[in-house]
Amino acid sequence: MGEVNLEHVSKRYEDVTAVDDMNLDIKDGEFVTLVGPSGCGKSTTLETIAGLTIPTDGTISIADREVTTLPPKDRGIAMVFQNIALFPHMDVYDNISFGLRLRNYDKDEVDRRVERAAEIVQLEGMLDRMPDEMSGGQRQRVAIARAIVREPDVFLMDEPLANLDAKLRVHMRTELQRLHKELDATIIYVTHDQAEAMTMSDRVAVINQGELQQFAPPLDCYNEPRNLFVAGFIGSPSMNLVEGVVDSNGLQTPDYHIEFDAGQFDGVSVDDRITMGVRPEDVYLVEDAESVAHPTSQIDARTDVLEPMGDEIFVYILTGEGETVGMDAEADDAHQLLMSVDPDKDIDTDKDVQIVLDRERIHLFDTDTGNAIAHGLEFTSVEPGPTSTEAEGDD
Amino acid sequence: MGEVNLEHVSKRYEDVTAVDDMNLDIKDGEFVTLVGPSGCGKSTTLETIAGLTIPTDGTISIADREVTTLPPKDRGIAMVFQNIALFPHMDVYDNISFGLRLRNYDKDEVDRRVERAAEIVQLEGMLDRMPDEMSGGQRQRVAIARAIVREPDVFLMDEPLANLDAKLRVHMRTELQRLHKELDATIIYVTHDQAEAMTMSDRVAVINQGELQQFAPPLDCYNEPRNLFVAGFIGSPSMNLVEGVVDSNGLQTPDYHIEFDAGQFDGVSVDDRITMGVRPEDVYLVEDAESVAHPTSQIDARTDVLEPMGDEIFVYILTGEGETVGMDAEADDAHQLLMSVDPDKDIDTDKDVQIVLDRERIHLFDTDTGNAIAHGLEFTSVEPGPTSTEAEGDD
Amino acid sequence: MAEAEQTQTDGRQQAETTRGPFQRWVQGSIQNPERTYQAMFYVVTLFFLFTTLFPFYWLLVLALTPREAIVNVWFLPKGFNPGVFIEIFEQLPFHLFMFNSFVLALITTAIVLVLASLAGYVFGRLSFPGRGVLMLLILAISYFPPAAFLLPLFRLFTGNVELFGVSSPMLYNTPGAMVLPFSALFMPLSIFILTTFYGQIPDGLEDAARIEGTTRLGALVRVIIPLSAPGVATAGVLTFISVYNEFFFSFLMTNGEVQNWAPLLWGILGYQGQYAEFYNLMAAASIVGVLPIAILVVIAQEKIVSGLTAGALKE
Amino acid sequence: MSTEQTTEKRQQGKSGAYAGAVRWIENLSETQFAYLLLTPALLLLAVIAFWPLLSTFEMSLRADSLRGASQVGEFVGLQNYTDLLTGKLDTVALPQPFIDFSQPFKSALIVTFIFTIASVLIETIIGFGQALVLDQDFRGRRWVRVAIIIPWAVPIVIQGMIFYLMFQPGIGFGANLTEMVGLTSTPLANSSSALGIIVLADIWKTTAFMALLILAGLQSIDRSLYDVAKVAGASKWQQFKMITLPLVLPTVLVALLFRTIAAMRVYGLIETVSGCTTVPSLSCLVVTTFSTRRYGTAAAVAFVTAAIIGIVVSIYIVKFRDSQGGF
Amino acid sequence: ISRGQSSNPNVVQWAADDDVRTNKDAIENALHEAGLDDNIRLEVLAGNEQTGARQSQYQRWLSANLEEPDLLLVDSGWAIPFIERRQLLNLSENMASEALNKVNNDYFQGSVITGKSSDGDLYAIPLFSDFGTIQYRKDLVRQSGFNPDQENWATEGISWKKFSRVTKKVLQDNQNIDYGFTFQASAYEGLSCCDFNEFMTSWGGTYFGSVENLLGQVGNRPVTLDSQNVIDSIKMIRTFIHGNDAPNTLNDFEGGIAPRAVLSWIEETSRAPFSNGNAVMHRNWPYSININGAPKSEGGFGEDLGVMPIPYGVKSGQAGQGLGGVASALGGWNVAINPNTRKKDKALQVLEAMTSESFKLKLFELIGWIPPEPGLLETQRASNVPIMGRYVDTLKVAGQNALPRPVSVVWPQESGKIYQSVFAAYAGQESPQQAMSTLNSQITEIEEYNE
Ligand SMILES: Nc1ncnc2c1ncn2[C@@H]1O[C@H](COP(=O)(O)OP(=O)(O)OP(=O)(O)O)[C@@H](O)[C@H]1O
Ligand SMILES: Nc1ncnc2c1ncn2[C@@H]1O[C@H](COP(=O)(O)OP(=O)(O)OP(=O)(O)O)[C@@H](O)[C@H]1O
Ligand SMILES: [Mg+2]
Ligand SMILES: [Mg+2]
Repeated sequence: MGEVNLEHVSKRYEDVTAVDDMNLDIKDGEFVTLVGPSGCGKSTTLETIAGLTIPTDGTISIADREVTTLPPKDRGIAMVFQNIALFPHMDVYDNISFGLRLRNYDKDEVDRRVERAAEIVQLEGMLDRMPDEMSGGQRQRVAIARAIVREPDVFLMDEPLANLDAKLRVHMRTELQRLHKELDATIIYVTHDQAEAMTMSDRVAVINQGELQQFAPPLDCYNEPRNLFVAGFIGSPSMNLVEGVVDSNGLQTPDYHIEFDAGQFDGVSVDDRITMGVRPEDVYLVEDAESVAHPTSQIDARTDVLEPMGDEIFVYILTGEGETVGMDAEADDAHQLLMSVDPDKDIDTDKDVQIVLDRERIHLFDTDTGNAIAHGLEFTSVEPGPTSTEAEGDD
Repeated sequence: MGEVNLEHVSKRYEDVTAVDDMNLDIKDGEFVTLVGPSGCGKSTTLETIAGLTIPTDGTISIADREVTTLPPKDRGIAMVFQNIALFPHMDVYDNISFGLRLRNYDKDEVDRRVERAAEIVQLEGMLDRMPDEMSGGQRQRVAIARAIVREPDVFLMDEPLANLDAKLRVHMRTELQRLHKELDATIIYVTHDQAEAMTMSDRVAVINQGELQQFAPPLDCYNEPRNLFVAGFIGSPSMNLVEGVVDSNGLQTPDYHIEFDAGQFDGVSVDDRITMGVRPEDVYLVEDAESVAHPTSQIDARTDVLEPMGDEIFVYILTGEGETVGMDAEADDAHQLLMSVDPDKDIDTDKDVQIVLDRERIHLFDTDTGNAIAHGLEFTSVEPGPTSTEAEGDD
Repeated sequence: MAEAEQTQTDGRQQAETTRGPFQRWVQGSIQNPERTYQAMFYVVTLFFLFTTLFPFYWLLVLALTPREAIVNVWFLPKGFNPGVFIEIFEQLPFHLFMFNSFVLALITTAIVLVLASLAGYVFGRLSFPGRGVLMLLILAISYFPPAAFLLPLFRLFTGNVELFGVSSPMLYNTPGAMVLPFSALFMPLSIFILTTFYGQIPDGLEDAARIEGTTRLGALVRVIIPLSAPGVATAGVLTFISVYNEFFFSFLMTNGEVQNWAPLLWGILGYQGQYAEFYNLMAAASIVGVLPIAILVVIAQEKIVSGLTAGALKE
Repeated sequence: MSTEQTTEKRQQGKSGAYAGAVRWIENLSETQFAYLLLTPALLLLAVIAFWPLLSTFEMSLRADSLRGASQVGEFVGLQNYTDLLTGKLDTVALPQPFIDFSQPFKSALIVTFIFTIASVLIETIIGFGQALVLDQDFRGRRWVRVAIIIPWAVPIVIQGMIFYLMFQPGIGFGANLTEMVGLTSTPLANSSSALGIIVLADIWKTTAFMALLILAGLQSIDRSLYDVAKVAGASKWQQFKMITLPLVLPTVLVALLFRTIAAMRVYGLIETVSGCTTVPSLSCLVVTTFSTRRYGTAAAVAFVTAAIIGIVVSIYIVKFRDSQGGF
Repeated sequence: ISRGQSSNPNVVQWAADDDVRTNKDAIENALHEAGLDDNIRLEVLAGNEQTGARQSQYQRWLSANLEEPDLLLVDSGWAIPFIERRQLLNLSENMASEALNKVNNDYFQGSVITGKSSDGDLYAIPLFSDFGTIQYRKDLVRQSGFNPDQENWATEGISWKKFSRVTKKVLQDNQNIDYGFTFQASAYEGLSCCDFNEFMTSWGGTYFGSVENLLGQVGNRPVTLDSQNVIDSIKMIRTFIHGNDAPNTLNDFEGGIAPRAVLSWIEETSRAPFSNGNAVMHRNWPYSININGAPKSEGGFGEDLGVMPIPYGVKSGQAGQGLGGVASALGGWNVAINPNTRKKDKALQVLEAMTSESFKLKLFELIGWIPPEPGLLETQRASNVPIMGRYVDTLKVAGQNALPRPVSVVWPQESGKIYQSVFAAYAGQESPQQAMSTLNSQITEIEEYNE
C-alpha cells in the first residue's frame, strides 16, 4: 500500500545539487523523519516524492508502482508544505475541504471530515476565517488539516509544526501519531525539532548536502551515529567533539588523555588522528559520578558560562588554558566541553572543577573520513535503551 | 534610546480581540521574549509596536516618544516577519541591503554590512540567489540578515528561527545574543521554542488570549509561575497539574494526599479547590530520591508509556485505577503524572513503582481563579537558581 | 514634548492676526505630512476627474444643443433639448444596435478569455522549446493594420474560399463574421496580460492544488485564475469594451441591418447624413451607448473579481 | 484511505472516456502539454490571422489592377516593395501627405513616430497616476473608476467627433483657445497643431487602458511586502520605486508594448479628427492605398508598416528581456 | 449555396441610404403608381452615409460576387470605376429602349455621363442630381442696397467681383456678423471635385483642357492646371481669405470676406455659421437649401434666403471649351444593378419605373431630391414643393452648367494631390504658380503612369 522507494534519486539545479543519489526504502505504515541542516535537500526530496519536481536521475516508486513522472494527483499522497501555501482566496473550510470537493465527496461527508480535522488541529471556531485573518500558527494548522482530511496512504509533511507553541506541538505530535496508527499511513516527515524526530519516528534519515548520512531508528542515530556529521547533528545541544592523536594506550587530546587499547578497534593504529565524541549528559562532575560504571580518569577544568534551562543547566567548561568561550568567542573545540547538570546543583561560573566522562558513552570517529570507529569504550551488559524499537539501521 | 512602552494597548478585530489591555515596560537594551499559544496575539503586539497596525486603544512609546500612530519608518525599528516576506524580485544581496540602500549608505559600507550579516546567518555564497531558488531555512536567514544589517535601536523578531535546524538555531541564538550586546539594542522576540525563550531573554512575557499573564525573568516564570496558565505553558513537557480539595492537613487529590498546613498560606481554607503542580523533573522514583531534601510520602503508581528522548526518558505514570493514557487516550489529568528519568535508568512499561515528589518544588494554585498560592511547600536555604538574572517579576 | 507644544501655541498666538487660512493650512501641513499627502491625493483625483470627464461633458453639451445651434459652443449648451435622447430611439432602434454589440462583445470576451487563459498559462508557467518564437508570432499579429486582414477574410466569410472543393461558410451578416476576427485580433493582448499575471503566482500554490488532486488544468481554473482575478477581469474588460466599440470589422462584416447583427457603430453612424451630420444625435447616442456600458463594466469588473475568486470554491 | 480510492474509482466508472482523456493529458510531457493547450488559440489565429496575412502577402507581390475585374494584376515579385522604399511610388500611388515632406512614406514614418512617442509616454505617466489613485481605498472610488474608464468606452468615431468639433472654428471653442495663445486659428488645418490635437484625443481615450492594466498589476502585489518596506524605513516614494514599480513592471511592459503597437497603427482617430492628409500616419497610407484599389501596393505598404512596428517591438524586447514575464 | 439573399423572389433588395429607408413605403407606392408590378416589393439597406465608405463596401460586395443587394445606389462621383471594371450590369444591353432613350435624351447630360462607360453604354441611371449653389441672406443684401431680384441673380448669377463687393458691403453694414462667405476648403475630396472645380471653371480653367475631357481617357488628355485662369481663381480665393493686400491676390477684388476657418471646413461645418445667421454668403448642396430656407418659425430664413448659381470669373463667352460663366459641381446619385443578381428582370422593372416622371417628382417632394431632368424642374408640381420649389429656376440653371468631377480609375490618386496643392496655395504655404506647376506635373505623371 504505502511503501515508498527512492532509488538513486538526484536533483540538480544549475549550480547546486539539491539531492544526491538518494536511496530510501520506506516500509508501508512507517513513520520516517528527514533531518539535516537548512538547505540540505529535505524539501526537494519530498517534492520528488510528491511529483512536484521531476528528479534529474533515479526512480521513485510508491506502493510498488513506479511513479517517477506521474502527476501528483495520481500518487495518493497528501502534503503539508513548508511555506504553508494556503489558498489565499478561500476560507478555512474551503481550504481544508479543497481536496475532498475535488473528488466529489458528498456534502455531509465533507462536513464531517472537515469538522474532525479542525478538531484535531484545534481550529473549531475558525472555519470561516480567511487566511490573512489568522496568526502564523493557525495557518499552519489549517495546512495540516488540509492534508489529514484526505486520509491518503502516504503523508508528506514539511516542518508542519514549526510555528506552533510547545504545548500545541506536543498535542499535534500525539495527534499525528494517533493518525498514523489509525490510518496505518506512511508518513514522511521533515522537522528541525529533535524531540519530534526522536519521539515520533520509526526511522530517521539524516541528510547532509543532498546525501543520505544515516537511515536508522532515532536512538540508533543518537547512540551510534554513523559518522561525525550525524554525531554532531543529532542531539541538542550537540555532542562534544574533541580531536586527538592515537598513542599506544589511548587518545591524547590537547588537554587530557583518554585511555583505551588501540588494538581493540579495527583499523586504528598509533598516530592516527581520531575525534572523540561525548554528549553533554555523559560528562559528570566527579562528585556526581558514582552512578557511572566506567568513568575516565579525572580531568581538571574550569566552569565558564552557565545556561540554566529550567529542567537542567548547561555548563560550558574549559579543560585547558584556552580563552573564555561560551557565546562570546568562537570556541576552540579542543579545549571546551559542554556538560549538563541538574538544575538544583549549586554551581557557579569560573570555578575549578574536576570532571569525568562516561567511558561507555564515548564515541570515536576517524577524523579524516568522519566515519565512526566505536561507540563506547567499555560495555556493560545492559541493553542500550529501554524500549528502543526494532534496532535496524542500514549500516 | 530603545525603551519600549505599551500602555493599555488593545487591538480588536471584528470578532476577535487580538491584544487585550497590554502593558509592557521594556527597558533600553533589554531582550524580551513574547511567548504564548498560537493565536494569542504575539504577532499583533509586535505589529502595533512596529506601526503596521494602529491599536484600537492605548498608547505606545519608543525612547520616551509617543509613536502610537507614527509611520513605521520613523520609529527606528527593524523587524523579522513571521511569514518571511522576502522581495521576490530582488536577489539575496538586494533583499538584505534594502534598508541600507533606502538610506543611501555608500556602496562600500553597504557591501561591508551585507557581507557581515550574510556571514552571521551563514549565507555567504548565496548573495546572488533569488528567493525562489532557496530552501525555507535559507529564506528565513535572509529575512534575519535583512533586519540585523540595519542596526537600529529596537529589533522586533517574529519567530526568526522557526525553520532552522537545531545546530544552526543554536548558532543563530548565540549570534543574536552577541548582536544584542554589541549593538546594545532592545530586542523583542517571539518564539515557540522554550529553550530560546529560556536562554536568550532577560524577561519573558507570557500571553494568553491577548492578555499578559506574566512578565518576568525566564527562571521566575519557570519556578514561580504566576498562574495556572503560565505553569502549564512554560516548560516542556509541561508541569503536571492535579486538582484536589483542601482538608485539615493538606490537599487530597483523587489518588493521594499531599500534606501541609493549610493555615500556612493566605486565603486557603478547608474545602477549597486547589490545583497542585509539579514538574516532571521533580517527580522521583523512590530509589533515586536520596538527593531530595523534602520528599512527599510515597505514592504507589504504575508506569505506562515511555518516551526515550536520548538525554532523558519521559515516563507516563498512572497513580490510580485510570485507563491507559499516554498518547492513545485523552488522559485523565488527575490520575496521571509525567516523570523524567535518566536515560541509563532501567525502566519498563507497565511496572509498579513508588514515587515521591519534591516538596520544595510543589506549586499550589487556586483552581477557580488560576492564581498561584505557593511555590514550594518547604524551603531550604539555597537560592532558587544558580545565576538567575536580577529576579524581578511583576507580581 | 510638552515644551515643543508650548512654543507652538505661542507662535500661533503671535501669528494669529497676520496669517490667512491658507497659510495656516500650509503650516498645518508642514507639521502633518499625512495631511499634505491627503490634500495632494484629492487634488490629483480631481484633476483626473476633470480631464477625463470634460470632453464627455462637452459631448453632453453637444447632445443637448439643438442641431441648428451647434455653433460656437463653449461650456454650456446653446439651448436645451433633452428630447434628443428620445429622438435617437425614434430614428433608429438604437437599443437593438446596443444589444447586438453587447452580445458580440460578450461572446468574443468569453472566447478570448478561455483561449488566452490556456495560452497564458502555457507561456506564463511552462517552459518548452518554441515558447519565445510562438509568443513573438502571436504578438506579430498586432503589428498589422486591420486592413491587411480584410480582403482575404471577406472572401473567406462570403464563401469565396475553397479548400478541397468545399467552400467556406457564408458567415457574412452573422455574428461569426465579427466574433472570429475580433477574437483573433484581441487575443494577443489578453494572452500577454494573462501570461504576466499567471506567471507571478507562486509555484507553491499550484503545487498545493496539484497535491490536493487537481489536474494541471484544474489548478489553472481553481487556483491560478482566481488568484489572478484582477488581471483576468482587466483582460476581460479591455476586450469587452474594445469589441463593443470596434470600428473596423464591425463595419465591414455586416451590411448594417440591425437584424444582421450590425453593432453599435452602425447605430451611431446611422445619424449621419451624406453631408448633413446630426452631431447632436450622434453625441446623444454615444452617451446612451457608452455610459451604461461603462457603469456596467465597472460593476461587472468587481463582480468578476469576486466571482472568479468564489468560483474556484463552488463546484 | 480506502474511501479516497473508491471515490476515484467511482468517478472513473462514471465517465471512463473522460477520465481516460484526463489521464492522457496529465501524462503528457511539459512540451506536449504546452502545445496541446496552445492548439485552440493557434488554430483560431491560423485561420483568422495567419492565413489572411499570407494571402495579403501574396497580394503584395502582385501588380495593382485598376481596370480589370480581378483584384490584383500579374506577379511582380518584390517590385512593390522596392518601388515603395525607393520612393518611386510616392507620386503615382501614394497619397501625398499634407506635411511638406517630399516623400509621403517618410513623412508618414515621422508622423507615426512623433505620435507614438508623445502619446504613449504621456499616457503611461498619467495612467500610472490614475492607477495609483484607484488603488487607494476612498469613498466614491467606484465612481472615479467609472469616470476614468468612460473615455475608453467611447467609440473612436465619437472620440474623433468630439475633438473635431471642439477644435473646429466657429463650432467649438478650441480654435479660439489656440488663437488666443498665439497659435493658428484653424488648428485642424495645420499639421503640427492637428497632430497635437490628435495626441490629446488619444491621451484622453487610451490613458484608461494603461490605468486599468496597471491597476490590475498593482492589485496583485502582495501587501505584506509593503509592511516589510515600511518597517525598513521606506518613504512612500521609496516604496513606489523599489517595490511597486518593479513588481508592476511586467504589466506595464505589456501595456506599453501593446500601446506602442496600437499607436503605431493609429488611423481611425486621424481620419475623424483631421483627415489623413493633414496628419498622415503609416496606417493612413495603408488604408488610403487600399481604398484607391491599389491592392498590391497597399498590401506592400501594410507589410512594411508591420515590419517597422516589428523593429520597434524588437527593440523593446531586447531592452526588457531581463525583466520577468518576458519571452 | 445560399449567399444571404432574402428568400422571397419578389423582394428586390436595394442598397440605398437612410432617406430611402425612412420613406420606403412611399417610394414603393410611387414605383407601383409608376407602373411597377404590384407584386414586386422593395427591401432597403441603408448603407453608410459616408460616400467613400459606401464605395469600398460595394467594392467588397461586388468582388465577392454577392448576389444581393440587387440594386445599388451609386454616387455619380465614383460610378465610373465600377463601370470600367464591368462590375455593374450593362443597362444598354438589358433595359427597354424606351427607358434608355428617356435617360439619354431628357436627363441632365452632366449627370448621365457619370453612369456611362467610355464606349457609351449606360450602366447606371441618375436618380437625382445635386448642384453646388450659393445661398445668401437676401434680406441683408437688400438692406445694403442691392437688388438681387431685379438683377436676376437667381438665374443669371453675378460675377465674383460683384460678389466680393456685395459681401464686403453687407459685412461692413452688419458688425454683428462675423463671416462673409463660407465654403469648403478643407483638404478633402470635396475641394477637388467641387469647390475648386467650380471656382476654376468659372474662371475659365479646367483640369484636362475641356469639360468633355473630364471624363476622357486617362493619359490621353492634356493636363491644364498651370493655366492662368486656374491661377487667377486661386488668387481670388486667396483674396477672399487673406485680403487684397496679401501676396498673390487680386487687387481689384474686395478681400477679407472669408474666414481662414474655411480652410478646415467641410459642408456641415461651413453651414453652421450661415444657418446661425453669422454669415452672408454660403456655398453648399441643395440639402442645405431645405434647412436654411425653412420657415423662420422653424429656425430657417424662409423667403430671406436667396439662392443663385456659383458666380463667374469670366463670362462664358470669353473662355472656350464650355468654360467660364456660372459653373456648378455635379453631385447626385445613380442607380445600378448588381450583375450577380438572381432577380435581374425584377430589378430592371424597378429601374424602369424609376425613370418615370411621376416617380422623380415624388422623390423631389418626399426627400427633396432634385429630378435629374431639366424639364421636370419647370413643372408646376416642382414649383409647388415647399421651400425647394422656390428655387427650381436656379437649380435648373445650375444643372445645365453642371460639371462632373473628372472621375476615373486614377481619380482618387489625382484628387488627393489636387486638394493638397490647392489647399497649400489657398493657405499661402506655396505660391499659386508654384503649387499649380508642381501639381500639373504630378497629375501628368499619374496620367502617364496609368495610361
Ligand atoms: N486581520 C485579522 N482579522 C481578524 N482576526 C485576526 C486578524 N489578524 C489576526 N487575527 C486574529 O487575532 C489573533 C491574534 O493573532 P496573532 O497573529 O497576533 O497571533 P500570534 O500570537 O502571532 O499567533 P502565532 O503564534 O500562531 O503566530 C488570532 O486569533 C488571529 O486569528
Ligand atoms: N529552484 C532552485 N534553483 C536553484 N537552487 C535551488 C532551487 N530550489 C532549491 N535550491 C537549492 O537546493 C538546496 C536544497 O533545497 P531544499 O529546499 O530541499 O532544502 P531543505 O533541506 O528543505 O532546507 P530547509 O530546511 O532550509 O527548508 C538548497 O541549497 C537550495 O538553495
Ligand atoms: Mg525545506
Ligand atoms: Mg504570529
